Amino acid sequence: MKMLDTIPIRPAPSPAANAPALLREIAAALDALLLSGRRHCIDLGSLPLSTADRDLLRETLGTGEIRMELVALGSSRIEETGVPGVWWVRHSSEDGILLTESLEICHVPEIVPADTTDIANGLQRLRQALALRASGGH
Amino acid sequence: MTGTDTQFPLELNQPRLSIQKPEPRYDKQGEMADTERLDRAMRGFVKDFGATAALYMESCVHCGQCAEVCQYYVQTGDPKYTPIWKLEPFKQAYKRETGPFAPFFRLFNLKRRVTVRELEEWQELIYDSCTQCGRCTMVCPMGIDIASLVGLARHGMAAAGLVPHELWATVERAKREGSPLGATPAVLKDRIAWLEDEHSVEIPLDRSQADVLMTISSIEVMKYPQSIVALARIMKRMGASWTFRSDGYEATNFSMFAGDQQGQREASLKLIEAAIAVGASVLILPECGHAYQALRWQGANLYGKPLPFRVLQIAEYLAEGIRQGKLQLQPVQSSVTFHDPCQIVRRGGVTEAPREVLRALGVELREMDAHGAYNWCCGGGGGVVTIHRADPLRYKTYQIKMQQVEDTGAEMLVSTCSNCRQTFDDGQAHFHWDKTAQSLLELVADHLVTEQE
Amino acid sequence: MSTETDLLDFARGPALEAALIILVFGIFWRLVGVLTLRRPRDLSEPRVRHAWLGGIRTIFTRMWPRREFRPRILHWEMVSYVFHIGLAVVILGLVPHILLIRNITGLSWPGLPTGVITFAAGVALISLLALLAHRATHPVLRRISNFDDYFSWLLVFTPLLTGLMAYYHLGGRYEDLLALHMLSAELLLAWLPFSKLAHTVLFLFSRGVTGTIYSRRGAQI
Amino acid sequence: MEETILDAFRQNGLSRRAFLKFCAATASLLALPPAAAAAMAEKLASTPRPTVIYLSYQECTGCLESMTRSFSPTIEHLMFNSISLAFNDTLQAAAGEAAEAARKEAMRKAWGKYILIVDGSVPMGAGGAYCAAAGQSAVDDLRHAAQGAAAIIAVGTCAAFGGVPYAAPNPTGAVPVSEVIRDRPIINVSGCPPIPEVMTGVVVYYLSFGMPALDRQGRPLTFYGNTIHDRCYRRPFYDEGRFAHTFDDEGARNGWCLYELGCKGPVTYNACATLKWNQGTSFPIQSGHGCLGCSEPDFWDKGGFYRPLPAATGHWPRGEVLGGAALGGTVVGVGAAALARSRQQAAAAKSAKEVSSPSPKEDSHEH
Repeated sequence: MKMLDTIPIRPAPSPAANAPALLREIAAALDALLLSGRRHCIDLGSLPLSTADRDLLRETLGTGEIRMELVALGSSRIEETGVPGVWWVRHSSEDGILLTESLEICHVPEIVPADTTDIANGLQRLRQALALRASGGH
Repeated sequence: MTGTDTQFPLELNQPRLSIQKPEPRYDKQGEMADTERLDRAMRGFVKDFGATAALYMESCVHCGQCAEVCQYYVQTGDPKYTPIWKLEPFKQAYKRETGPFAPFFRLFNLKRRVTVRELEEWQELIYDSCTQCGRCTMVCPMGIDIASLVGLARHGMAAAGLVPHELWATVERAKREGSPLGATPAVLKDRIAWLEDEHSVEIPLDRSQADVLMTISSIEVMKYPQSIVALARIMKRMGASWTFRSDGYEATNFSMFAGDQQGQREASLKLIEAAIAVGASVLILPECGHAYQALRWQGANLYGKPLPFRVLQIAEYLAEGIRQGKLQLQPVQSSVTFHDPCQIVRRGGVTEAPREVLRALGVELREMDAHGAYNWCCGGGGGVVTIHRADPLRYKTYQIKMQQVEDTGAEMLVSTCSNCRQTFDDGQAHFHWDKTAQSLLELVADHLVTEQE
Repeated sequence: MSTETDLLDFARGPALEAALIILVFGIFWRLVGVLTLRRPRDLSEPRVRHAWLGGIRTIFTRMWPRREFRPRILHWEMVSYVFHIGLAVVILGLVPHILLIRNITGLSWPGLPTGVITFAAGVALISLLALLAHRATHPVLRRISNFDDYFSWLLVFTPLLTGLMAYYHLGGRYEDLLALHMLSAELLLAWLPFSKLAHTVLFLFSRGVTGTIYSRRGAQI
Repeated sequence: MEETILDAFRQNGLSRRAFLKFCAATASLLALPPAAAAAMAEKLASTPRPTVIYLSYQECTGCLESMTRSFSPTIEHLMFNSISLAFNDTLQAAAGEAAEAARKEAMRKAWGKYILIVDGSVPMGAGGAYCAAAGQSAVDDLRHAAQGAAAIIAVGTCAAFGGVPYAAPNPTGAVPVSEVIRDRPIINVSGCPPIPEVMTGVVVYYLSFGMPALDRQGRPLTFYGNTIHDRCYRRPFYDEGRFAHTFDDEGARNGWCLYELGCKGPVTYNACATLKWNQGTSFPIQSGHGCLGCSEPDFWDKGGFYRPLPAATGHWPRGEVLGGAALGGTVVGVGAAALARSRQQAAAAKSAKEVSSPSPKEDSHEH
């Protein structure tokens, strides 16, 4: 790829333009969460964010205490930021391509708690396993 | 509320009840039916459009700037005095008859025919309220020479017999007697003989050969005879071979003002033929603006070939004499302002010569705020001074001139046009003004260095 | 099938072609129709030789009023200038316009930023409105104005307005507004030769002729 | 009870979390507000699993190629294999009579409810003979299939607007789907090809919320609501007046606006500038080439891909035509002047008769 490297292209840098407004939106959403328990979600993919914007967001929100990995249809990372109640959610596909990236302002992202049907299905599987163990046991 | 008589509608917003048109505002010559009159007017308009006039007619963008420099609009604020508006029927005729889209306009009747009533109404605009001073030409962003178009429009008006009476009568008299003011050849001879006696100067008349044919304005003959004496003194001092000719002396050409082309041509031909007859190399025009316009710039075109002699306005001749050292002048101890006659300066191109003469007279020249090609007209040009009903309007415009002169603070007012001069005299009397317009020629004659004979 | 860009295609294709043909045809008709009228030679002896040089000079000197006339006309002259300059900037500065001109004539030059164009167009629009108000209220202009004056005003105003609207997507989809813009500009081109707007060409001739006549006489012009 | 989409997920061994993730990703793709993901999840959880019939006519399979390269193979896979796709000539293993039978069966079972995806234009010329399969012409096939469809999605510019086969001189008499079918809701997903995410997104949207809002061209506003130009990252250069004049000049290297090189972005409605292609890698303008306007009707016949937008479209000989106009104008002008002059002469002659003495020469006036 030597040829490509020699093409003198100079992509224009872009400044942080949207992060400050986003941070204000997050603050307002946290207010609402505290007052009325209302959840809020910001789709980062729908906003034109420059590298500078992302850096500013990362820097300001910081890193929090929880970091989860969800493995379903590829992996997803769910991290609480340094601001409790603000979750940075990244869904990727099975081949590691980012599908969607969002900031969720809530106590726990909806995708985290186990679903009743899934629990029931799991319980069923557990009981079947127990039954198998019992029948095959002493 | 409308008046009961549509022909004489009531003027309701005046302090006293009056009709809008207490007297017919127009004059007519000759007896003919309206259709005939209109037909003649249209033919008179139509036949005069050359490429230049047509170009002007095509170019107007209706910006209205011509009104802002026209003495009539400036002094009255009446939009009908907008210079280009004065040509409206003429323009209509052009668009309908001669313009590149004329067949189209005729076919769909997009430009209607001009009516006799319109022409009657426009008589005031084309004659009473335009001195053809050409100031509008100087401002027009499209460079339209409106004054020349007014001259052309008058051809049609004259053909239709729609000329203001006094102007028409003046022309008729000039054609009949050879002079508009009664300065017939016989009167001229008498005057010259009397002036020779009175002032003991030689005034050559009817010599068979001369280098210079001198012409004269009958205004000078009748009102300012001292001009003739001044002329004779100066010509003598310059040692010129010159003569007046009783078969070609009248420089005024009121036919040109009226729009009577035939009369204009005849008047010019007299001068041209006289000059050729005496073998003159120079024909000198007197202090008369329109005479210069008529012979210097239109003469050859009427004659049909270039003139075999030079045509000079007297100020040009004086300036030449001064340059050649033939004239030595005593200084005039006075401040002077110079009134530029429109037809000589703005439209004639003689801007420097009179100033050269004034400099030679050593005067303190105080120019008016607008002078030279941008001067305000005296208000009497274009034949307007002959039209009595135009007097009130003329006095209004004259006030601009008075103010201009006053603003210079100059002691003397000098000009080089006897038509301007008589307008100044009339205005002076009307307003009881203390300034009298002086003739440049006479000023020179009065300040010749005395010869040590 | 009928499509929403049909109008735009019409504006870019046949309408543009027709407008240009009418423009050229009309201008030649008018100019030649005037210039081939009688042009008698002036037989008077000129005071100045090569007076046509004075004619050329007058084309330029008549761009600005003389000192003597300024107090009464300069303010509206300036508004008119602002309009003309604004319009010139828009017509000659906007890249799409330059591309169209290049496409037709092969001539090209660098464009201006759209911010400048927008400003110029806004200024031109405002000054046009002011000029219309002036025309509608000033007694002289009311008297001498005719259909041509108002219709030509409209035809100059419309492309400016639709152009701005198209650029800012105001009041419709871009391609519709662009089509309207182009069609209104094409109407303007087609109307130009037959109206007062022909002064864009005629001013050269009328100024030049007067300048020549006056220069020939040695008069100031 | 009918099997729902959520059930389909679970049958594939996926949890509700996976389903929620799918909904979140799709909502984001559709640029729906984040709250819509929950609504979508709720709706899809109770929506019966739909049947999708995919028919191909005069096309190049580019659209299908594009669709199978959707940024998330998982979702594409879920969408068309796990959830819905009942018939597609190209993708399915069966062929010939077996395939036809499978299709008939699928259509019969879901008659009146299935989603019909059409790819390619429909030739009307020669009685529809230019495109026929299993003894049936495309136009008859489409008419029949459409009768049982709940909605039709015309995928690709050929199906939506006629596309390449429709381009002049259109030898097969090709028409878009909307010319053949007028009594069924049609969603046009134009593009040559359409963006893969747009195709899957439209199907999911239809399943979740029904017919999307369409523009005048029948395209979903979600994806076709803005022009390429308005969402282009090079737009600031347009506004600043910085343009590439050739493909290898300073402006091109600096990544300036491609307007002068014929970019049709200003009149092209599509989502390329935001969704981009190949897993969000790039789109034509980003790689240095102007937009062709492929999602717009008649994009082949717009006067040339490299002809700047404001340039005239016609290929008429400018010099000759305008020179001819000038010549014509001159002739008419000379004629008008000659007519005027003859009228002037007549007028002058008549006036001269009225005056006793001979008339002066005509050109005796000032100018």
